[in-house]
Amino acid sequence: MQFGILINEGPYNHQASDTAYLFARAAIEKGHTIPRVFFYHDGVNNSTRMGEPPQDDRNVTTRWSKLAEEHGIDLVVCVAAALRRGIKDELLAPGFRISGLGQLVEMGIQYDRLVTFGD
Amino acid sequence: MQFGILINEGPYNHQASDTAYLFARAAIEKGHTIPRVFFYHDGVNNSTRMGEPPQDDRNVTTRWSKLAEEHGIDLVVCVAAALRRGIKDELLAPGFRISGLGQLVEMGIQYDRLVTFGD
Amino acid sequence: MSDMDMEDDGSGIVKKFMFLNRKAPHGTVYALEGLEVVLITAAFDQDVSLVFTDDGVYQLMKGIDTKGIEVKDFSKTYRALDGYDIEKLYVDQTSLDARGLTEDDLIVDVSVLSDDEMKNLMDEQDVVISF
Amino acid sequence: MSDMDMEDDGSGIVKKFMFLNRKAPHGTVYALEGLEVVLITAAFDQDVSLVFTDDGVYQLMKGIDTKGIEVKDFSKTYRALDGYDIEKLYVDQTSLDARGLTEDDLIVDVSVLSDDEMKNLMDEQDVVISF
Amino acid sequence: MLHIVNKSATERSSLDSCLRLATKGSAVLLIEDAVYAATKGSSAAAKIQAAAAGLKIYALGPDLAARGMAGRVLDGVNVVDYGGFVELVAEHRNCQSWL
Amino acid sequence: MLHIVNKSATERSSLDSCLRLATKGSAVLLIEDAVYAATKGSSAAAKIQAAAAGLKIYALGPDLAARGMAGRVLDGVNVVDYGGFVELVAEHRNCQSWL
Repeated sequence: MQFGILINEGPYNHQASDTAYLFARAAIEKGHTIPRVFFYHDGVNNSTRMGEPPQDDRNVTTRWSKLAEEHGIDLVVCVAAALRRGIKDELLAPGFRISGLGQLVEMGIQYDRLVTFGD
Repeated sequence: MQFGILINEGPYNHQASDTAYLFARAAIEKGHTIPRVFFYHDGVNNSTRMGEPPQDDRNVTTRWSKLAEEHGIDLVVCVAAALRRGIKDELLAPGFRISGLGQLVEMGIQYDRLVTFGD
Repeated sequence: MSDMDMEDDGSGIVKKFMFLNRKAPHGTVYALEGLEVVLITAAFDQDVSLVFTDDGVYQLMKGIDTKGIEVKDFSKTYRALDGYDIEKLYVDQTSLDARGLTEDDLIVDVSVLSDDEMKNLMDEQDVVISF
Repeated sequence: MSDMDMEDDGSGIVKKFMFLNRKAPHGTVYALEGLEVVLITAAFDQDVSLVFTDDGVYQLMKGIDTKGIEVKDFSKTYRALDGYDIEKLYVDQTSLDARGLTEDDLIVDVSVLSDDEMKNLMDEQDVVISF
Repeated sequence: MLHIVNKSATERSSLDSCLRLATKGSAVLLIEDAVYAATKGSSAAAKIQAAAAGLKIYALGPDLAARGMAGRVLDGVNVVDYGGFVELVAEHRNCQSWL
Repeated sequence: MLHIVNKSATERSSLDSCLRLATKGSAVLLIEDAVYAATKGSSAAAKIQAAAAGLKIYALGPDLAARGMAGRVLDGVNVVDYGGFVELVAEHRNCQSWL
């Protein structure tokens, strides 16, 4: 099956992005595909490559970049939410791109399931 | 009186920073001083100069910078929270600086009141 | 990168999308930013239902005046939804009752649903996006 | 920029600081990041009270194992608080009761307070920081 | 002591916690989404009115207006503006935000 | 339909809303801070047990373990891992997150 994932909260402050990541990894392990993850509201803050969490903690952004590279996941950051919050192209970690909400709607139309993670 | 302000949430997603700003402005109008505002947790996201909210909306960061310049307010961003979330010196709007949590404790010790705004 | 230009994903599929608004306006951004995806979904010619439940019903209050908190008043957008072919607006009676509100307090015409009607509406959706 | 070097703000003032933990661990970052300011405040030789109420009492559960959610287990930090001269740990009975918990379920020794004792403790503080 | 509550009482339990632990004679200021609790017909109205016997209850006017609730405030609730919020903080020796 | 709840039932009202509007026979998955509701002695336990008569209740094991709650799960609640979460999403035609 094709699963779309929508993430509405930033990294660290809420568990949403962690749960979404572990869900995505488990879905791939079971043979499903995650063609795209969409980052909306404060979720856009997952995309900055500037984050440096403590050495003994996970790096939420790096983890998404790596999973995306290994499994061809399109990581899309909402342009309107990103502009408001200061997420720009030059700050993006590998695998992330900024685009419109149409990309989210397409996920709902084309994929078998859409699962939302947030606060 | 000297009031300290602690902001624990980022701009736009929560009203916390807006309320804190309007409180600070009212305090100054009444003759009190706000020597320092401390940004903690997702509150560090208030400090980026990269944000571009829609023309018909307020710019939360610019508003803090302006108030700080006019009234000599020290805008301090928690270093540990900022590192985790990718807020770096080169991204800071005018008037913001990154420093340690000791700056927050000092506010509690030295000022007459400490008011927290968050989620 | 204008969303409005991409009105068709080429598939011709029409799905039932429900947007479930459960948060009060202004305290958090969900009501405001959520409206954006509702408008885009309608532009994709999908079957859109906009539902207000729990504190979400507060989004539709008449007489909102945001000058004092210096944020944008987006409540007028709800009245413009017709123009985007978004006509299915629902509110649940239980949420209105718990807040001492009636349909007359709301800025737009809505269908008021019982809990059972809400359940049925939700179950028949293909995609539910909730804030 | 190490906080620990700045143990004295030079004023010699000692104030009563209460940190009020009301959130469960892991779902949000407040429990983890909040611990940092508690440690720094003690390093400034202030009179620190650490209070757990509502879902905050869940922070002190024994038997926490975070491997499955791949985040840091910081619950051992509570046991190290002694070493930072943080000895005033309080939990309220009402919050324990509502969650079916007793002192035996907690990872550290705490004083269990009634609502009236909580009220008095809160009122006598100079600074209350809440998460 | 001044207690500050900013969350909707129909969504979160923070108002209940505040009312449980506020000493008689304290002030409680409702701001942001918490102002709904101070309005007629809200399911929290009864709690607020019962609490008003022992506590001074305030609500932030600009937040009420921004939510279309300016004309629905319960009797016994004092409406203040941001200047009044500042005065409440100044008048009380300490304050506590129930986030 | 699969209903997903991620907030503590002692802090927020989202579990109540979910249980009010979930059709008989639906599945409810508790994740993140919502897993506390599935534990013995919690004030939400009675609600969950009453709901289990008409709904299938699941709780995410890794979230229970991370909260020291692995040994306290209510009878009638099915514990799943992330793989089980994926299967629940796949098995149900649609899903709804009560944020």
